[in-house]
Amino acid sequence: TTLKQIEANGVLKVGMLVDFPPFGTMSATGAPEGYDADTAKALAKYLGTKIQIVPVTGPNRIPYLLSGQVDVLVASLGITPARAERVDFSNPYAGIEIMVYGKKDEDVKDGAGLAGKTIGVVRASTQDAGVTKVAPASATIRRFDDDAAAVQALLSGQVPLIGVSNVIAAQINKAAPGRFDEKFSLSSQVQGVAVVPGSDALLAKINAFVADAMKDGTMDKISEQWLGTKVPDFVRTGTAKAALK
Amino acid sequence: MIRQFGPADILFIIEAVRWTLLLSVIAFVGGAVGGLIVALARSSDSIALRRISAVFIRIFQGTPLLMQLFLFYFGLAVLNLPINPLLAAAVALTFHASAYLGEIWRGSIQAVPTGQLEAATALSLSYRDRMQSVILPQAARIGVAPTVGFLVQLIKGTSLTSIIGFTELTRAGQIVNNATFDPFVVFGLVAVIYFLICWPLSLYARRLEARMRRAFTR
Amino acid sequence: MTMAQSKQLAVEMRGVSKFFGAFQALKAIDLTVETGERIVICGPSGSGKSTLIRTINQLETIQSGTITVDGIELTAGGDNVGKVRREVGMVFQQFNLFPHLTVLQNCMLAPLKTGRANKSSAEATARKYLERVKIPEQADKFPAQLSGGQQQRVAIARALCMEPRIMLFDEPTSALDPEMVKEVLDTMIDLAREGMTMLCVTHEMEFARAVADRVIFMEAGAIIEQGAPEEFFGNPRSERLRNFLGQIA
Amino acid sequence: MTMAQSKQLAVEMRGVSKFFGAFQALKAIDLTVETGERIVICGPSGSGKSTLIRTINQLETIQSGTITVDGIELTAGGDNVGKVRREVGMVFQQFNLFPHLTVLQNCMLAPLKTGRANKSSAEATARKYLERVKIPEQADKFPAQLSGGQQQRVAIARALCMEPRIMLFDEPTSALDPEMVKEVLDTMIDLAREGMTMLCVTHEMEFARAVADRVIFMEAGAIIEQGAPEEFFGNPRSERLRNFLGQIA
Amino acid sequence: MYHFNFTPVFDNFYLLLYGAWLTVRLSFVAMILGLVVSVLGAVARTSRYKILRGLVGAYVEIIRNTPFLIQIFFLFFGLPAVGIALNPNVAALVALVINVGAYGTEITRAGIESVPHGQVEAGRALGLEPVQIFRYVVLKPALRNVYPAMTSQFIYLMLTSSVVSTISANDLASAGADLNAKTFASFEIYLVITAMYLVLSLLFSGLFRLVQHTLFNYPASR
Ligand SMILES: Nc1ncnc2c1ncn2[C@@H]1O[C@H](COP(=O)(O)OP(=O)(O)OP(=O)(O)O)[C@@H](O)[C@H]1O
Ligand SMILES: Nc1ncnc2c1ncn2[C@@H]1O[C@H](COP(=O)(O)OP(=O)(O)OP(=O)(O)O)[C@@H](O)[C@H]1O
Ligand SMILES: [Mg+2]
Ligand SMILES: [Mg+2]
Repeated sequence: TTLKQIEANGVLKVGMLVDFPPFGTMSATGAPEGYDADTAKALAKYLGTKIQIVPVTGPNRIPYLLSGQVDVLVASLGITPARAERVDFSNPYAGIEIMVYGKKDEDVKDGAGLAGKTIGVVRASTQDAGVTKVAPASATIRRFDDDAAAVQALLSGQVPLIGVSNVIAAQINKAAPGRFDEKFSLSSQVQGVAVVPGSDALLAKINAFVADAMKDGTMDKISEQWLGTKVPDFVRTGTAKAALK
Repeated sequence: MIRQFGPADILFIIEAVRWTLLLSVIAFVGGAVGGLIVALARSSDSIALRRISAVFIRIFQGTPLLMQLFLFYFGLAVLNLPINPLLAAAVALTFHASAYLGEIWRGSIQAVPTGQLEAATALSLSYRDRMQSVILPQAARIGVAPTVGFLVQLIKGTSLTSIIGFTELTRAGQIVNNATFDPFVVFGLVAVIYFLICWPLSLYARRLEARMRRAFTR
Repeated sequence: MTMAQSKQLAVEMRGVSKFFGAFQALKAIDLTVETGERIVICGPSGSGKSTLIRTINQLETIQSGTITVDGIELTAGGDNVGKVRREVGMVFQQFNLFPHLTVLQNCMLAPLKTGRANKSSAEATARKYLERVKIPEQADKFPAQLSGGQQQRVAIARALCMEPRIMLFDEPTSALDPEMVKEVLDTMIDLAREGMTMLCVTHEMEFARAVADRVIFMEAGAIIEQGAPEEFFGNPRSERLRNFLGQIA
Repeated sequence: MTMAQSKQLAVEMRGVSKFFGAFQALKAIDLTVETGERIVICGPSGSGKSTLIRTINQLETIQSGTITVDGIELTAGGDNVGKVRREVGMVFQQFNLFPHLTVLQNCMLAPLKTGRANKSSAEATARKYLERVKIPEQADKFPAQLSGGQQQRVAIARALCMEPRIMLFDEPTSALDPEMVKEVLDTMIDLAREGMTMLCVTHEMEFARAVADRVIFMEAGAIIEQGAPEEFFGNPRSERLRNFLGQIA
Repeated sequence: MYHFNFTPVFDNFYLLLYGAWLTVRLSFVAMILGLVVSVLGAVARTSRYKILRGLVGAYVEIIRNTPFLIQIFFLFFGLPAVGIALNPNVAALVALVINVGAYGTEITRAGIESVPHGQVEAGRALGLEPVQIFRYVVLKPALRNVYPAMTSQFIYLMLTSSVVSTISANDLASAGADLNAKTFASFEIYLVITAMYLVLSLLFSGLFRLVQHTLFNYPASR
């Protein structure tokens, strides 16, 4: 869908995760909420359209976009070269740090330390890519459908280690204080709004929105509400191009 | 962000039941129409119709519903047909149910003794009248128990529509679980709700079956 | 045989052959039945008796030969099959009543659906024939609530409700307990006496003696011998028929 | 009756009563059968004939009385039931051959599984008895490929393969087409002539006349009359037996 | 307009083939073990002991009236709480066996009940023990009588196994999901996978027909 069509329709269809708190989740009343939701709402307001949030899942969010089910993804989609072959990214609106996290007594300090260990990740996530890159052949990678399953696997003892974002790790620490800690950082990752390749006008408009929102404090407000901190510098100053280097 | 599993979550899960029920109803109604067509085609005199319906059944009974939903949803979009999830789910579930119900009802139609068809033919009833007035009423009696049994399977099958974004019962459970990390309570509740919907139907199917058996061994 | 003559005939079969796969169940059968004639067909199991009468209303299609029923050529296509079926009533060994319909509904179904009668006239006809087979009081029962003999009489009434000109019977009494055979045979004898054209597969030789104009003996898909009952039973020509009559006596 | 005497007896029933719920199917039956004796039991349907012989190998448990078979008291518990069943062969009205086993396998199953014989001796025995019932050539067929008469003869051979001392027959010919009755009766007559102890429920009075030492008439769960065949048929004492004989003649 | 691109699918086809092999292996083992559970379950369900009948009845009803997805979740995430942490592939197998066992129990029970009582009596009269009667007289005809129902349940089992990827077990569907994560050629991948499932179900049908011809190749009694 082109920018013109969106403006003509008066509705922006946004694909969003609803099982990825605090970025995307469902409130107890069933409405989508979270960092992504607020960002998407701000984007729609900027474009002067109404918003329709379509719940997507990690593995199917890109097909949703490419098949035209949604106009854009504000779906915690980390900017990676592999994904950039299929979609175009805006400049980052959020960022997370990806790490290997696990039981306190697991002695792992780097990728090589994963040898012979089992580690859980979310299929098709940035963690998946990151862990797969650093883990030696003797490591077993278990791929789950969503964060909840991966976290559940860690909590229930099915896996001693998982690849997660700092945000999820903080939640686990709250749920089970003292049992787990960070092993090592995989990467910091920035997330962009994704559009169908070639929608240049739309992309330009979104980039303008991101720049504005960073400046006028909109993003800081959202970030403080959901993550408890202002937008970190690596997000604020990052660009899609830089992330894809 | 982890919140305690609370009444609002229970309500959220229970409200999702309406999607489970709505999808089941759509699938069943669509499947009933499609299934009747498939069953009639399967037991018709035309070799072509029998072949086509056999292939249809083979495909839809030979592939996972999960894949069918996925292909219908993304596939129709790929063909540039703008569709919404409800329509896609309705179409996929209808095809799925048509294949199974078609096969169940074909069996029921063929379980009606051939003498009935011959008698109706000898009375010079048309194909339509033979089916409508003689064969189908008897086949319906034979087929009602397995049909109710399949309905249970269909209700459980709607859980797979979560892949195309339906927040029905199972998906609602997953979402709440992601926010509360309390899988036992959440999925326990979900399981209980499915059980409460399906069990009465299963019991009913079994009663019908027993009644049928008695009717035949009299 | 000229056109004018064949109009007088109820059934005319010429060189009728029927195959089930490679097996030939009827071997170039020639048979003519005059209007009003009563024919009994007998023969050993598997000889093709059922197949023969079932070709007359096209419950079995034939592979060669011609069948003409009441002047309508069956094999000529068009709606001839439908026309013939409306002229021909059939009674089966297994009754084949519709179990989900009452006796009255069984009798009314075909007249109503074929547009032969409206509801009230169909009901009147049904009651008339139920009277004729002597079970008017069972009209509202379901078949399963009747004895075998009663069911078979309902089946006869049901066929009569289409007011056919020819009746086919395929061993109508052989699924019945001995004590019920007579009530069905009596009904058939009544019918025969009223002049109905009948083709009847049966081994009830008393029935044959009482009403048949002609008895036909089949074996291995062919008509081996036929004749009036006295001659047929009293003086069987072929060895096979003699053997057969010896067995069933 | 002393212990020594009862050892001579094949079957001894004393005051045997059998209830199905509240319904009494056997009413304090007393019956002794000597070794080598051939007994025919007859009586109207539902009189308890089947129930009677089925108590002998405990297909029906009894509520009171005692049954001693070949000196083994059945009601005494322990493995007596198993022992008795190995001494007693039974032939049913419905043959009850095992459809998934060939004729030979049907005959070998019990000897093999009860540890009575090894494979080769079981096969030899099976072939011997198949020869005896005159169907050695059917050994490798399945039951469904045989006629009713052949199936019943296999059933007899199967029972004989356990080399029983007593044979029970429950209407062995009544599910057969008339032309097959004789072949089965002949087999049974052969067996009787060789001195097998037999209890046979049947209405084949010719068989009774030919081989029975004693004929027993049952009614309503009781033995009403018994005697040697000439006396039993020629001079029935009770009115009921006279009626019964009149009906089945 | 969507651009079809099957190259990534066929470049990585060996991954899908391996996934298909895993699905075959998983389903096949689950069918064998499921059959064992079904027979034992059916025996228990028709036994004299009321408690046993009740327990098996509850098992059957619970499994048949809840989605497989929920069952597998409980097994994988629940059992560790009582100290049994199953490897995902084992958990998937166990879940499938438990699931098909419940349906199979009902099917087998119907089969046992369809064997005429005279068969059992003949066995008894020949001096066979109850276990021998079940094993040598009842079992084979019982299974033959319900063979079509049993095999279509088995096919259904194979199709249901596509759900095990949720607990990170390896099968055809998870191979597809992994490939999807790499290439994002979702539609192409799912199309190919669906076709592969169809082929698998045809293969299994063929296998079942072969088994029928070798195992149940005796003429039906009329
Ligand atoms: N649908 C069929 N398919 C194959 N063979 C058939 C079919 N119907 C009949 N036959 C064969 O055709 C022959 C004649 O059958 P038909 O039923 O006419 O015999 P019948 O004289 O009526 O015997 P019966 O006295 O047993 O009813 C038989 O050998 C039979 O096996
Ligand atoms: N399992 C059962 N439960 C209840 N009643 C039974 C059962 N078996 C037999 N009966 C009843 O016991 C009575 C005697 O039955 P039995 O089968 O011994 O009669 P029979 O003399 O062998 O009759 P037939 O000649 O019909 O075989 C009958 O009234 C029958 O209804
Ligand atoms: Mg016939
Ligand atoms: Mg009896």
